[in-house]
Amino acid sequence: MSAAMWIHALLWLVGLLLLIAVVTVMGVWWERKFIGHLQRRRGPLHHGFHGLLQLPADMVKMISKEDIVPDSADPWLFQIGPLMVVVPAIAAMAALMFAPGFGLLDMNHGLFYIFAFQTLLPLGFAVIGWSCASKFTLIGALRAAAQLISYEIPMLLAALGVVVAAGSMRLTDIINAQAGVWYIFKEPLGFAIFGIAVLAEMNRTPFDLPEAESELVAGYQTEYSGMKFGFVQLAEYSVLFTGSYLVSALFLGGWNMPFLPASPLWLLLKIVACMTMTMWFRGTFPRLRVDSLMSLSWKWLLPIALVNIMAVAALALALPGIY
Amino acid sequence: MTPEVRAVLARHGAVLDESGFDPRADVARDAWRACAADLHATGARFFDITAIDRGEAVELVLVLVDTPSTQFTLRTSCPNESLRAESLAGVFPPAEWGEREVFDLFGVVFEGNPDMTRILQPDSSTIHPLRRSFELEERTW
Amino acid sequence: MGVVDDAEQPGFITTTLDKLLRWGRSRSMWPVNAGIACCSLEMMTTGAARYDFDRFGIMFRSSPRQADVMIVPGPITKKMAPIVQRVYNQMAEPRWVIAMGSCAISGGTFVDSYNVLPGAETILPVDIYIPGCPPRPEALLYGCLQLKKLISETSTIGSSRKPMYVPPVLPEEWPLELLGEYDALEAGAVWVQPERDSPPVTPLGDAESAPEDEL
Amino acid sequence: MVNFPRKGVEGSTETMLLNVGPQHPSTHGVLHMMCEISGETIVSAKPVIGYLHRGIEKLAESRTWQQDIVLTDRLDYVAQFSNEWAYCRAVERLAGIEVPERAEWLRTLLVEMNRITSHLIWYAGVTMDIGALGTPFIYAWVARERIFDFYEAVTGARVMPNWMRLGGVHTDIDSAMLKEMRDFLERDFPVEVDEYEALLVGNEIVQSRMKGIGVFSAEQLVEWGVTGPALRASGSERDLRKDVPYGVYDRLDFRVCTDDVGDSLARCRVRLAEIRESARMCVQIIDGMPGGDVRAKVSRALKPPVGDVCVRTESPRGELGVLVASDGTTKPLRFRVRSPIFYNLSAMPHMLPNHLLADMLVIFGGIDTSMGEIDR
Amino acid sequence: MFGSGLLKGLGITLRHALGRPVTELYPFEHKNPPANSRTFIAMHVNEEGAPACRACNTCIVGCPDRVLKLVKDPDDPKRAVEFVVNSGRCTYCGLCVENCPFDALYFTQDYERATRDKGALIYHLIEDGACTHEGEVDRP
Repeated sequence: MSAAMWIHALLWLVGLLLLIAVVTVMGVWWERKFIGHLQRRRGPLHHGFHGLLQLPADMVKMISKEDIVPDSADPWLFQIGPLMVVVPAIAAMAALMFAPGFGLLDMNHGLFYIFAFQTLLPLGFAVIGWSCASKFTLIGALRAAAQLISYEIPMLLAALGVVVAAGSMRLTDIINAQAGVWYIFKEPLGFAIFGIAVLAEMNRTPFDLPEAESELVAGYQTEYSGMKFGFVQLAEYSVLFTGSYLVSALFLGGWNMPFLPASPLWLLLKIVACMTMTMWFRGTFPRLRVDSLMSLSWKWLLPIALVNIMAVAALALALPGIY
Repeated sequence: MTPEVRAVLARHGAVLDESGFDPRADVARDAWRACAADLHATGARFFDITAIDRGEAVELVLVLVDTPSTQFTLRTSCPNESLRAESLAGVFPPAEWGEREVFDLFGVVFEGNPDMTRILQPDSSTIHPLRRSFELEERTW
Repeated sequence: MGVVDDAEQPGFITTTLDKLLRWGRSRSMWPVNAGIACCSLEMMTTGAARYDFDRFGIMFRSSPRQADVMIVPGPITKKMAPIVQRVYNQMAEPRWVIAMGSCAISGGTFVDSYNVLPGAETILPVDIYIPGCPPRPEALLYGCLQLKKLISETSTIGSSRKPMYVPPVLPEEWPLELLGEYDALEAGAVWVQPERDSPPVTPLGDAESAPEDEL
Repeated sequence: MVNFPRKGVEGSTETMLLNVGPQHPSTHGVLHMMCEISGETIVSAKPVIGYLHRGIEKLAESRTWQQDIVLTDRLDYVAQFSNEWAYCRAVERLAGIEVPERAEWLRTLLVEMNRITSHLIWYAGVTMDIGALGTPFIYAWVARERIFDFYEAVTGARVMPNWMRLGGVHTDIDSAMLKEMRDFLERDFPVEVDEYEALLVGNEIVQSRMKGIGVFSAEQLVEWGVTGPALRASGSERDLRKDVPYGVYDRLDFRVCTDDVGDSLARCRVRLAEIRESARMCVQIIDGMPGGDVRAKVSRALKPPVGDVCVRTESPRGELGVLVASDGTTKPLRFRVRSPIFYNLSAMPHMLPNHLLADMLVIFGGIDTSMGEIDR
Repeated sequence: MFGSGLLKGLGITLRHALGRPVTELYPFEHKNPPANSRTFIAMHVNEEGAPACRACNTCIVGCPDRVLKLVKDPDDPKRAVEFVVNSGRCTYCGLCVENCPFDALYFTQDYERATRDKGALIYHLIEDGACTHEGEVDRP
């Protein structure tokens, strides 16, 4: 590895960590503000301009909170738990490309790399839930693991449809292949399945059973106070960012916009639009029940995803020019 | 009061008194459960079971609704020295909680109640507050 | 100049760090979502659209671990006392207690009852008292702003903080199940009143007025 | 609960005792539900109450008849006016006090508006339970605030009105305020209720969560002692405002809202229909309001004749019974409140087994508990 | 169609999101409660500056929670030397203001009285014969 590659990697690593910090701070602020206005109230207002200083205040308070380790908890797993969730979430962001050639590493199996790390998340949630030794976190963790695993398969299959269409797993190729028509128009079924599955991967409503406020107090994060809770929230928002990036890159044409020159700005706009969409859902929809959640994935999304792949493959073979 | 209810009360030797606001029937303590079971058979709906401390005895009051617009009370009294009565939990399912509350606040023990424990006060409490013998002390001016 | 010289003359860094901590803690008070009685209605109304709590960064958290403020909205009965005590003990340390409504301040209209404790002060170190039955949402907001002032005035250096764990202080005639130090429930153990090492630090009132008579 | 832990429902896993404890975001107050669950299905459930037992009935025995009205507000702190009215009707019947005509109309108006605010709190609770993050809850609160302003302008306090007196009411309502409330209830409020209906009953996710959950027949519910909207959702016509007409209910035309399916969604539909029905009734009451004074002359040291009476009233949660016994002195001998939710909740151990944990909240929301009245 | 209810729900929330919020900015826009709102009680002053209370004990007896305390002037039973209300225990039921035959008590419009120590909640409406004005309110 040449020295330039090291510097490039180091710079991008710092850039990614800063990106996550900004995404989390602005994400939480925008979520509280947007859902506030959704509910006809103002949201954070008096601390800083329209509440902008609200999140730094939360951070400062969370850092200085007491770090409680319950006696009945398994000390080691309890400490490692948040890390096991944050590390895969951040590692998955290494393969994101924000402009042609502008990204940490343009791997030719970028999509595969991202999904590989996303599959580690259920393990992290299970460790958190199990190590806190409280009944609510245990149920929350098992629900999280079951939900993430069962929604991964439709997500992969829907993404497979895109890979078949683009012919490569490199993110820049997928996005460049969408210069003309976005894949949302070529594979509407794939977009629908991928959207629902990513929503479930991000634990967002209507699939936010793991941290079901009303049933399980706070789900798997019940026992976390102070910075551990901050870490889990950091992981949640970076997964949200990665999910929104995938939806906008795979189906909404990444950085190219019809009739306008391609630039990372459009990609950023689409990501913010996708995140706002999830917040809109969070403010409106109630929560699914556990068994209907499972039956939706196994009995509905999976078969339709298979049909979608067959259709895409058949179309790709029958009329080569279509994709 | 419907004729069947009147017949049942007569059969159990209940002293009927319709002068008050609602008809009330006083029945002996040992016919308490049998009379309630027959009243339940005639279709009277359970409304409430409670007690009134008359000083020397605790009077059990069972309020039943025979027709939607009329109600009547079945009463019996337990002298202070033997606060016992047969439980109606088998006859009227909601009576189980009602009796637990009467036991908690008055100390009347109902034999046959599946869960004869306190319902409102903490289990470690030793008082039966609604008896007249229990005085509330005024703590502040 | 150093980070921590000693508690009496804190250096430059410590004072700015202290100011930052006070600023952060007072701007983000997360109450635990514990509604007891009628005052919890007004607490919900303050969280709703018209008098929005969220404007001041006050967001209801359902797990006591992530909460800083415990608003006690209602009378504490004998059966509820260990639960309220347990929720308080489960909260992470920089924590404050607001006694909302007459029942939490002094037992209110139920003070003579055999089953109600005369105020949240008997089992928790209370910081702010909000009179009213129930206090209006604006009065609750005013109380929270008073707490915000109290937090920003409480120096985080030195030992002016309250004791970490508040042992139960109830008279013997209310035997309660004894709960473990934090939350392991020892079934069956009957509570014996330990000597309190020191009475809870009376909250920082501007005038240390001695209560005239039995309240 | 006796031989715990037992084998699971299908004998697969051991059961686990989950305390949905007194401090829990969705138990609407301090109710402690001890559930024995195997996996996610509930094997048996036992509600533990008493965490808010303030001994109101003993306190009422050491106060005069007039001062007890202050205590009745704190019984069911969500439906305060119906508690006050139940107590006032019982004592007025015992003491034979004649209530002027306008007071009856005013009382009925405020109780029907209180039914709306009480059902709106139920609505907020149910939507919070199924996870809608409080958006419908906050929409319901906007309409509720509007009615609370009316309460404060009329009675002087938002939540604890203490407005009814023995023999009438404390303050009169001037016609301008009545007119303004009539416009709100006739024009803007039904539009808001359509919104609530769309957000709850119209939503497919809610239907998937509530349809077919907790289906109970009317006979079962009557057997378990359930009354009120929860019973009317299974097809029974029991409504005290029609069975034992009191106040001015016999002069109003309103229908008893029932539904014959009997599942949790039906209970939601019945309550939303009752909100609309109450709004229509309030408009009729305001139109037909006669003049006259609002309070009969009753001395503060009232001594009702010896005897006791039990009066039944239709509170938003069920049949509220007040049994008042007097021994001729200025203080009541016995003040017993038959709480509808006390007996509705006693039916929960029969309703909950082999439902999921998420269903427990949906069924639990169906009976709309408010702990002040259960624990007294 | 399956999703129609969901889309209608989204439409409602979007319409409210773009609409005007109904929040009142409390500490900056102070709105007085309506006229007869029952908040904290205070004592009227009659024309020659003495408190209007005639020490007739009606309110003391009428109060359900015994929250008021009256000390009569030993030599003039019609005058009150001290009138104390413990607003930490008061339930604001308004019976004292209603029962007073001389309308001496009235409700102030003030509700901002959260304090840090409990002693400050005991208000001496009459102190050694003179009416005390209500405490001034310090805005946060």
